[in-house]
Amino acid sequence: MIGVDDLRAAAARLKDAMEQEFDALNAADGKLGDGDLGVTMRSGAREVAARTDQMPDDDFGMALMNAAQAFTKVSSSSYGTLLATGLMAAAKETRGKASVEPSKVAALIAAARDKMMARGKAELGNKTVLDSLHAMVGALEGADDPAAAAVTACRDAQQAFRDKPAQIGRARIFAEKSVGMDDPGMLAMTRIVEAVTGRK
Amino acid sequence: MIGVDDLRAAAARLKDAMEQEFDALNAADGKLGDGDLGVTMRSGAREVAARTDQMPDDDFGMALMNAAQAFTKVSSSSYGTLLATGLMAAAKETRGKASVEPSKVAALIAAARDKMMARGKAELGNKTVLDSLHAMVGALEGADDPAAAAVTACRDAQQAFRDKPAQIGRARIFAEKSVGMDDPGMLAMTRIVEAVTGRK
Amino acid sequence: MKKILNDPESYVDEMLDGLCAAHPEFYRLVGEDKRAVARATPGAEGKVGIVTGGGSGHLPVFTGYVGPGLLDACAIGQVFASPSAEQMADAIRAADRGAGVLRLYGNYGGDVMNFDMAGDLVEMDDIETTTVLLADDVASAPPEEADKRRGVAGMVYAFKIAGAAAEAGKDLTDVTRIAQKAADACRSVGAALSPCTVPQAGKPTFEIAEDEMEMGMGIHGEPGVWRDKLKPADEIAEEMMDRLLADIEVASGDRVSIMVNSLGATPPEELYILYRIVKKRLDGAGADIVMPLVGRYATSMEMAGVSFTLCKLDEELEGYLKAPCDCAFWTVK
Amino acid sequence: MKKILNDPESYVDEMLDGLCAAHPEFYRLVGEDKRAVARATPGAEGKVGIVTGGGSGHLPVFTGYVGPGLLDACAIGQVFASPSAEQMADAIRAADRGAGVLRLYGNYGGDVMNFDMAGDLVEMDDIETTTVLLADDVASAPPEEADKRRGVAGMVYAFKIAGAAAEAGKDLTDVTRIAQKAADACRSVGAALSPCTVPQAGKPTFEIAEDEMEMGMGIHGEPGVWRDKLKPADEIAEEMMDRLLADIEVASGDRVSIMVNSLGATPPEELYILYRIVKKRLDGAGADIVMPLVGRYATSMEMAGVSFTLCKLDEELEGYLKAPCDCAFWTVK
Ligand SMILES: Nc1ncnc2c1ncn2[C@@H]1O[C@H](COP(=O)(O)OP(=O)(O)O)[C@@H](O)[C@H]1O
Ligand SMILES: Nc1ncnc2c1ncn2[C@@H]1O[C@H](COP(=O)(O)OP(=O)(O)O)[C@@H](O)[C@H]1O
Ligand SMILES: [Mg+2]
Ligand SMILES: [Mg+2]
Ligand SMILES: [Mg+2]
Ligand SMILES: [Mg+2]
Repeated sequence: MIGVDDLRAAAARLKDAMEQEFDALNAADGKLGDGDLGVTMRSGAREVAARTDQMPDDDFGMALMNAAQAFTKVSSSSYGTLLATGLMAAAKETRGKASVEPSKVAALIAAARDKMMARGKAELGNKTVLDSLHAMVGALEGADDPAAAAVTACRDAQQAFRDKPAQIGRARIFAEKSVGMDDPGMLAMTRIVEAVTGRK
Repeated sequence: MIGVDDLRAAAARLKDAMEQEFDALNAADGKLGDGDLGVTMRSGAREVAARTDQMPDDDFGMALMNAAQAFTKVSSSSYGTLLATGLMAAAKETRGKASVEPSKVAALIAAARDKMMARGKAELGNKTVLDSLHAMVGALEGADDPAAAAVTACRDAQQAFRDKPAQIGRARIFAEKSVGMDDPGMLAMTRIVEAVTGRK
Repeated sequence: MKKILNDPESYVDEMLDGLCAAHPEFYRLVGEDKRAVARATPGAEGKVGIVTGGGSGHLPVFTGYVGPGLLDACAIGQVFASPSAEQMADAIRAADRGAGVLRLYGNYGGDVMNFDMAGDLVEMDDIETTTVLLADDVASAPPEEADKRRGVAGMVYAFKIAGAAAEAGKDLTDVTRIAQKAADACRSVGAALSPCTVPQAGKPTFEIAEDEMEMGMGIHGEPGVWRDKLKPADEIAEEMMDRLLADIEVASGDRVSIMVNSLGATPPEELYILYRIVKKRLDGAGADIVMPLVGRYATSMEMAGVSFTLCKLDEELEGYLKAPCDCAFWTVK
Repeated sequence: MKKILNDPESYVDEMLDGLCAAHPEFYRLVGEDKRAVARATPGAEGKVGIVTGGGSGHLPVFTGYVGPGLLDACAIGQVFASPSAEQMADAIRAADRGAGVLRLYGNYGGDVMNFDMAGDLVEMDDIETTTVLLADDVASAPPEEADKRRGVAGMVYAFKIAGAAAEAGKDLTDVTRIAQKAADACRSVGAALSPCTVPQAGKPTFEIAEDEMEMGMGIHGEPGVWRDKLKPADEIAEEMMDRLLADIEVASGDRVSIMVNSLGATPPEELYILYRIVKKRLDGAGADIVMPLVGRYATSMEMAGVSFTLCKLDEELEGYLKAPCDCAFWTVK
């Protein structure tokens, strides 16, 4: 079972990772967009880590909601808003529960993916963070080592989409230039999943 | 006697001289002011020359008025406006007369000087074109060769004031820097008098 | 280009403090973060509210247009960055006079997601909301993908027209319909000559040579349709009018308004030089020009460049365009 | 800084054509040279006329302020160059409604001589004229030589106040007295960050390093009091206020208006950051701020920088400052 303490530990690892990835994520976003993805992730992760004290021990959903609000508060870029949306969706599914079974994680990511899709009006296959989430949902189905499966799914998706053109957001206007480049949001999701699972 | 035809010939010489002095006068004015004195004099002299046909043969005053209007029309900088003012003053004194005695020229320049003083609210000794005119008035008094005397007076005044600070117009704010430099308006008057008298 | 500021982090907060201090008769800061501006004197009870929001650095857009006959409230982000959903919710709550609130803003990804989320947040307060997006920049996507276009200066017409409709007592459905009609009636195109500097970034938004211009560039430096040598004013104006008139039909007898807008540093002298050609082209098409707007209506701080916005009017839109309004940047009597 | 223009020689004529084409309800070109702008609808018969004039490149100054409650006519020269006496005479004739005309303009050598000459010219038309000069720039000469100071943005207050007095039916003596009182009540100081380019000259009016500013510089690039590294906004504002308050006494209970003016490229965001300190200083002196003006009221095309103008009011001046006026650049309701 995954509990609120696990969430707190994951938040701490996420913060450390995002401090480290600050420049790399900004640079990846700067190639096609406005270069703020490192800013988004670092300030969001810092705020989440700063609030872990306020996460209620007995409500995993409220704890996730707490993390979502951290992102809405400090990072209102596309990515920050999408992450908050996804976290809220997962929070809704787990409200009132003290912990979550590992086998339910795929369903939580699927819920996040769907709400983020509705929020951002992008489709699967558009070369966005949605494709990373979608790959994880598939890979977690019956996986022996869910953490490893999630990390691999993110990395593979990132690579699989590398040579496709961007179809959404700021990068869309540079669609041709984007071929051969990682989508910064997919790259960030790989780093996030590596950090929260502790599998680097 | 100096007649309207003499004025026409002088206007032609003035135009030629001012075409030549264009850069030099701009440069002299540019050191302390806005660098437009060559522009002022060339456009003014061109306009005067273009209008000599319209000068009435029998009215020296009206002919001078014609020259004054040429300056008000095309050059509304300080110098152009002052010259027009001086020409109008001389025009008033000679209205209705077909020609002017050489011995009366000093009085005409004095009239111009006084009106220009009233117009520009500067004083004698302020290192301006007024000091050139004032020097000419003195030098013409009983001169054997009035043309030569006028040219010499202008040159001498220019030199005598070179090491004094400017006290009027744009150059005033650069008063210290102006020490050792010719006042551009005095320089221009030297060139004007050289041209109209034909004594270079 | 040099900037007058203190700590870049506090640029927006200090700007808002100064704005409200200078014009307390128009503006009032609201919300926990003080990142929403509301009318100093709220609209009448039962009036439909209109909110907008977006990044800072575009004054008078967005904040400046809060005022009678215009907007009710506005959420403001850092320079060129979306405000948060919570800040937008603050603005929506401040705008609500019990008759629902129209969210009226430009089509930028972050803004759209946050305003949608803000709508979810205020649902809990029982505030009904609708949305109209400006997507008027013809250079940002072809007509087939018109819904993907960026929103630029056309929003000024939409603020004015929707604001007047709300002031006239129209209900939320009607105000939304009229705002959508105004948004659909606008086409814009811009040309940039020099960049601006986002305080927190500290460097110019893009680079461009001393003798170049970029046609169709966006207000944050998004790429345009071509970059080439700076052309004479009349040629620039002709091409910009070509692009607008290729995208929306203007026929003899049509009534249109046109905005000739400076992106910031370009002085009004140059706007008026351009206006000669704008008028010539519209006269040539047989259109009647109504209330032309020449000035700085939607800017990118000290960016040099211009945009043209054409707004095709029908009787309803024209009436609301001409109705009175008041704010620190624009008064229509 | 890049400019949008055609032939530099025709910059001013094209600008005036565009201005009058865009705002025919306000402006009308008059005179043989078409270098005087008069109200589209002349003031009432028997109203005192007010004219101004000066070089182009300062919009809204000078031409923009022709309109009801403001000026009656204006003569316009090339960029930064005096109009001719004949053009000024055209403006005076257009302004005359049979009750005499006040010449109200800035203290620059060429302008003064030409306006004096213009006065002589219209004497023949039996038009009585008076003169009030603005000499508000405290950085341009010490208090002992206050009459040698340049006229800068203070003229906007003088236009507004004198314009309202004339509209109220005051006679020439009274309008002149009130205009002189307004001129005497104004003190200005400017700081420049970057130059502008005079179209006919084709090169910047002055050079200044990327990290420098010049305190007290004139609007045509005339030298100021010091040049040094660019300072934080609050320090700039403090020093500018120091200089103003050293030149005119502001005591507790005094009523003052203050203008925080962009010289062109500096965006309103930065003006509002400065305004915080302006207000703090005036609050600190115990003064009441009346109708602060924050924006672009007197510019030098695309120059970057700011000026502050303090206008100390008595009851008479305050009344006229708040009176209605209208033009394409400024509406007071
Ligand atoms: N509408 C959308 N739907 C899904 N993902 C999106 C959307 N827009 C952007 N993204 C993701 O967010 C990433 C960019 O995030 P961010 O830098 O915050 O954008 P911006 O700075 O333009 O607001 C993209 O790489 C993409 O993965
Ligand atoms: N008030 C004045 N009285 C007399 N002469 C003056 C006055 N102002 C300027 N001058 C003369 O005019 C010259 C400058 O003329 P000009 O370049 O036309 O001035 P500006 O360009 O500043 O209008 C000076 O060198 C001086 O001789
Ligand atoms: Mg980004
Ligand atoms: Mg962003
Ligand atoms: Mg000069
Ligand atoms: Mg000059």
